[in-house]
Amino acid sequence: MNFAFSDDSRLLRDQARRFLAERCPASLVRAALDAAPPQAAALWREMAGLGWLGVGLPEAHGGAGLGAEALCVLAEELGRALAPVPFLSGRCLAAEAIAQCGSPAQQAAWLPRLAAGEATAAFALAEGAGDPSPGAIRARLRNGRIDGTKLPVADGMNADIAVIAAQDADGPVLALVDLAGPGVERQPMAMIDPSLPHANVTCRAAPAERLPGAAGWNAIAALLDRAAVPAAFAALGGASAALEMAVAYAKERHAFGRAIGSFQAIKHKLADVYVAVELARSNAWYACWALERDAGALPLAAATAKVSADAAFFQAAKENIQTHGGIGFTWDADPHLFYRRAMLLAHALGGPRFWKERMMAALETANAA
Amino acid sequence: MNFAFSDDSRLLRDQARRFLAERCPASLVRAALDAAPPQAAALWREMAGLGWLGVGLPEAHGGAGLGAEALCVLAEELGRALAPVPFLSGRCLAAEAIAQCGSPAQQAAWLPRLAAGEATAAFALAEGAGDPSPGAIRARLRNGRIDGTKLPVADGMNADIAVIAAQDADGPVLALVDLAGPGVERQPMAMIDPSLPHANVTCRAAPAERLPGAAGWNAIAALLDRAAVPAAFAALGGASAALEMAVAYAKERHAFGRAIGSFQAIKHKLADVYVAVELARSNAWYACWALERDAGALPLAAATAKVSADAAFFQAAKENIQTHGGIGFTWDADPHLFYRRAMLLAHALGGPRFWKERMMAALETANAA
Amino acid sequence: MDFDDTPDEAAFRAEARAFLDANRPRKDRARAAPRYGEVDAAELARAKAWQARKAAAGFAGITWPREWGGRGGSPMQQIIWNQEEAGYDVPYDVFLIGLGMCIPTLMAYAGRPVLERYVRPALRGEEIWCQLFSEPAAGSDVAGLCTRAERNGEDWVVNGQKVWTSGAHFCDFGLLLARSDPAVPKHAGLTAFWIDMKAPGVEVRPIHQMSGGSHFNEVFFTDLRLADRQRLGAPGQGWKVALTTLMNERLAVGEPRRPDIHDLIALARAVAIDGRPAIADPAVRLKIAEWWADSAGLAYTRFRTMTALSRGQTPGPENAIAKVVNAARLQAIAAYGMDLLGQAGAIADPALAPMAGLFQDGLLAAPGQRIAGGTDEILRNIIAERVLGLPAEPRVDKDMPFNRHAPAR
Amino acid sequence: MDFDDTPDEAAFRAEARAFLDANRPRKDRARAAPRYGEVDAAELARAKAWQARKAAAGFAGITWPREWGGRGGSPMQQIIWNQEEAGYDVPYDVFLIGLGMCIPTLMAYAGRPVLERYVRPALRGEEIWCQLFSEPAAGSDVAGLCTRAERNGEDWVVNGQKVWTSGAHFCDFGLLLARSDPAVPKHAGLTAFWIDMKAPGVEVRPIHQMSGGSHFNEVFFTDLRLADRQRLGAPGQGWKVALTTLMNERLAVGEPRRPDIHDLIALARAVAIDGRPAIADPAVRLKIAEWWADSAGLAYTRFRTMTALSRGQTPGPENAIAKVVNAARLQAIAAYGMDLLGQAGAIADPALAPMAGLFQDGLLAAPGQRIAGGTDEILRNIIAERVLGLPAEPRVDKDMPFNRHAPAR
Repeated sequence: MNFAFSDDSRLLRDQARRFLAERCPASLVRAALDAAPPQAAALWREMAGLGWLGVGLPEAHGGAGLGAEALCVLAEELGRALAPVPFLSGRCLAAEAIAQCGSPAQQAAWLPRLAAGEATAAFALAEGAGDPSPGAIRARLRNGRIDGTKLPVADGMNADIAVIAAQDADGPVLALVDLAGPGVERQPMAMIDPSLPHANVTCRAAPAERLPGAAGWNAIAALLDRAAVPAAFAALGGASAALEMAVAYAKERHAFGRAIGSFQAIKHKLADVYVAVELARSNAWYACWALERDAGALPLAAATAKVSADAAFFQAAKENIQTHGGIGFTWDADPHLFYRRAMLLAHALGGPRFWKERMMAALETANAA
Repeated sequence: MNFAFSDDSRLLRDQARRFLAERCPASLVRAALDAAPPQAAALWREMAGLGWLGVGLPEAHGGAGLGAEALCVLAEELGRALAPVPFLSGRCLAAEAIAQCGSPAQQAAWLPRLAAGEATAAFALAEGAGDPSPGAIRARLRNGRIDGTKLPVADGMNADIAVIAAQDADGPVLALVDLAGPGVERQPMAMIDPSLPHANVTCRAAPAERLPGAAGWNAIAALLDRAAVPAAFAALGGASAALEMAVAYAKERHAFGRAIGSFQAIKHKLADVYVAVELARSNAWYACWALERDAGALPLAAATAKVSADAAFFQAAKENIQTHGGIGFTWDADPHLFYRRAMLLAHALGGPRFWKERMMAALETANAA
Repeated sequence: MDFDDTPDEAAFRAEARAFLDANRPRKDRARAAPRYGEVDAAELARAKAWQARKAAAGFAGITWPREWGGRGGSPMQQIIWNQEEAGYDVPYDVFLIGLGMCIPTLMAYAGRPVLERYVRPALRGEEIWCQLFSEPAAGSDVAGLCTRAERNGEDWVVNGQKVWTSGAHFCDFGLLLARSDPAVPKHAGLTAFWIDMKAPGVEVRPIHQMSGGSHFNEVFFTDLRLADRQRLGAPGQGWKVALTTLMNERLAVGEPRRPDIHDLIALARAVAIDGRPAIADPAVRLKIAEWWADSAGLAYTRFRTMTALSRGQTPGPENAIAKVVNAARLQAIAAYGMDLLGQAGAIADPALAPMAGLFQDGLLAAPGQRIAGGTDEILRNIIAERVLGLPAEPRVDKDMPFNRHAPAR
Repeated sequence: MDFDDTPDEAAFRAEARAFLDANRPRKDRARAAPRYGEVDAAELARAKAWQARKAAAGFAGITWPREWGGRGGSPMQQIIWNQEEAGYDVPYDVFLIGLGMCIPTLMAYAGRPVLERYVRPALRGEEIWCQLFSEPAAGSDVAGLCTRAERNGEDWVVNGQKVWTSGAHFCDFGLLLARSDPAVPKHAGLTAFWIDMKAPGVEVRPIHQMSGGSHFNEVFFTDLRLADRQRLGAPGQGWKVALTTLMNERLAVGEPRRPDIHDLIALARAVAIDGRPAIADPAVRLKIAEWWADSAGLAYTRFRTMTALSRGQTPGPENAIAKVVNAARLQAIAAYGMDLLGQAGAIADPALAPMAGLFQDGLLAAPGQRIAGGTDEILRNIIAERVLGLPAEPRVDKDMPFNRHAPAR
């Protein structure tokens, strides 16, 4: 048994952390709250240059030949840096959908360009309030054209194509739509974390091309499970960074003649955050292993990791603000960046209730109890 | 508006507290853990002598001519003292059932004796696991005889009669059964709080006499609502006493050169208990008012008070043990007496889930939202 | 116990309601939510106009003496007014701190000429007051403040910086706490003043909050000159004056911020889970039930406070209870409401998010509620020490001359 | 990452399993629950017999040197053994403290003759050791202990009282921490010894716990004479010795006490709500899901620890995490299980309560779990200070001579 990341993964982590400390400081995230800054686009291109966008994709299609560990390491570091780039939606949902369910032609057409950062893809499942379910998909695919409204769609304003969930005669399917093409209308929309822009995308007889491998709800659910693992790592990275920020401030800030971190109210609060983060880390690691090695264990492991990491991120983010006191509540301080991202991530693939129910369903299926 | 107890009620409270401090010390409660001590029976007789058992019952039948405020004050003080007497089951459920639903003859036959402490009555609703509901009553009343097993039945070993819930042809009803009569078998059973003894009561064609006013589930549910109010006060009293005990110990016990109550870990824990107790107190007061004045408001008020007080009592009791540290975990220290009583009370009329659901149903009915 | 009005109370309530009916529309919960944000010029004008109208009709300063423009009424009348006004759509209350905390402090410490000049205009909403206590290095530890007030002949000269000053950008006057003697222990070297916020040497800079608005400000003092008659209490007695102000803060018991439990119930009725209203889901019901129990408990605790007030008792720690419960619950309810929205939970667009983004706004406002006006931690200290009588922590800073403290960071 | 055994590990696992299969029945969760109570004479005899058999087969002290009767194996082998043994019905482990904490401390501080005499009998289960640190006035604050050890010629004489000594009533030897010099600061005046629990001057009185059993004891010393060769470490170095012992405590990472999440799932399958299994109720599912996430997180955290151990790293604060999470969750799960039983929740009769009263037993045991071996509060301090590096609280007692402290109460 060996429950630790490989040496290669640790090297990748060090490299990513150094790179992002330089190219993705908090000031860039803050700038992205107002409008996508050019540095964010530059960061995305550099990530492509480093091969990060092809991690886990087939080498034949521009992939980097690395596996789940590398994908998770990158997700965690991007989450820690709150990078304002569509890694989760573009790489872990849209490109993954094409890689898992696309035809050879679709893969050949899109994966190399996506891996190279020459195009980006969005993933459009949600249609407003409600958690993912077959019945929540009301968009329709008929005669190669999609009708329906999708929101929120991460990166929807900027992306070139979208993988869109719709109903055809047989049930839920996924289809590729050219977002710049006819019959597509997009509107930017305000999210709780504006640093990752989202759109409201309406299709009116927009030409669409099915992903042949994505027939039925189970294929879509399987994609959500796969994406939940890097999503959990992104939350874990954010949670770790928020905790570190709180600890550093608690050591430095003085009140009543002492560092505030010497008061048990702060000390025990942060100990509780640490416990939550470490449990989330262990769950995330296990899910990474399941993603790499054991498809049977994946649904339960992915849901457990997602629930655990989202809860830890929210706890770490809110107690980071609280530890900072008044300054933590200002726009110009960094703590709210984590708080916003925590809430965005917690709803990106369905909300907490969805993943807890998915965990229970998997637990009963796995007869793990 | 005047949201406070009357002067009469405050006098009664002072009197009750003094009386119980003398006649019901913790040593009596502790003795009752092993077997019902003679002092507990003496206490019950003295309570009868003080008119406490007739509080809220009609004066024509030996009642004391006092109302809901007095009943609640006594319940709170008995709860605070953890008195090992069947006030909740005997007065607030069984005698109340006879007073609310009995025929004039039944009332005349039993209420004066119950109020005088010459007889005691048990209330038998539960039949093992599960919360109160019409379907959970499987005992049957046919041709004036009851068949079925009831457990746990508070005071079931000692009581003279029992008000037993059973199904007749029309649905759930309540009936009086002579526990010393034919066809009744009783076995003592271990409860988490042995200081209030319970029994497993089996009826095999035991002669039974219907309470004519208790036809249908709603009558039984209304009795539970009425009893929930003094039950909430009993829990409130216990919670207050447990908090006071924890605060006193935290001031006295020293570690690391300081009173442990000066550490924020203890201080904030007890502040949280205080908040829970005060919210419970306010909810209990409102339920007392509803019991006295406004039957329409009672279901929501009673459920809210019960949920709030049971939760506060459990929190106060467990953190009282924690504040005491090792000594708090010993049999010979008093904190576990509160912890046991908290759990007993929280399940006596249906568990926490039952009362939360009852609260929601009342909330929707009241359209209070 | 009696929840009915006495005949006098009923008469006052009818009078209040008639005035409100004639002057304001009823509040509509279903309409756009109150946004946590700044008070713009139009809202400020509306607030001033409404205050003037209330004052003219005798509904401002209900318990204040008639001598100062008040009604000379009872605490119960004030409570009844608050209950009634809460049902109407009224402007944001920009006078709460001035009338609730600053003017009462003035009444306790200022001379008659000052009161003659300032009390009535404040009551009529013509002049607004703010409170200048907190500093960057003195938040929870207010007595650790550094702003200096130095004697200069008959005057005082003030230099330093305040922060978290609610409404300073639209305020006319303020209550200032400054350090007049750094050579004595921290609580002993403070002096209180009232100041003109428009005087030279006062600069107000709004703070951009994470929730979007700029309700709070930084206030900088550069050689601000104060006449000695602007002093409140003796030199070195400033901490005592500040405690008077902060005690009055407790009287201003507010309604819980929204989204509250009623909003959550409304949301749970509006959104669906598996094709049924969310409120039919047992897990949702359990959550609502638990929050309902706390919300009801707080509401009835307020009745207990009102009863005590109406009997002339000073209010106890109830406000600490309310704030510590409300702020944490606001955060939890807001997050849970977003959870009920599933994939749309993170949408903050008021045109797209249910109830005009009330839950998302509340989530962003909640961290401030847990901090402003006493953090969760300070409030628990207050309950533990002042109510339960638990001993204070050993203090390393309390008796040491302030200028020998390690620099606060 | 790899959860598969290496060929060597697989071979060891097969060997362990073969031995276990030949000697013990498999554990059956559905059968009567382990009761939190005392170890009676029969259970003690079974425990000793099982330990002797393990030692004879080379499965006791797997990582200990062969020289002392161990296997000389790897930490991973110890882990594999623990995993496998957990699947079988084995007696209560009365040797945990002796072999996990006391003997390792002896190995670090005692001379060869002592080790020659005591290590092997302990490993074979013939002699059991206990740890004598806590005192009535020194629980969380262990270094505040008062038991005196005074020089008397070549010997030491011990007077005082210990408390919370696990298993003292069946132990043969013990590790004692006593105050040898009250005139120096508290941590500097302690000395450690090993003692014979059957010696004159040692009296053991079981403590009746609220959970019913008597696993803990008071131990009284009246003029207990110790030879100087029973001293461990130099006089005044006792705190350092104690830290060695307590650090070894962390290695003894235990399974969560029952009822655990699996028991709750079993209960939720067995009982009904509205005619359906409770596990189908969304509110129940939500609770289980949240506890599952924590339980799984702890289980995988243990894998991280095992991996670190197998690489020769010293264990970190993982045990503090496990204990603080497990104890609170035990209490919550036990209470929730009782909630699922409705009106029958308070029945403690093992013949009537589901799963033989496991949930009710757990509820009564949980308060002890939150206290024994480090309270919730002490564990959070450890995490905050030793892991996160937050500063310690100011200590009024640390540098003052012990005999000038205010008397501990």
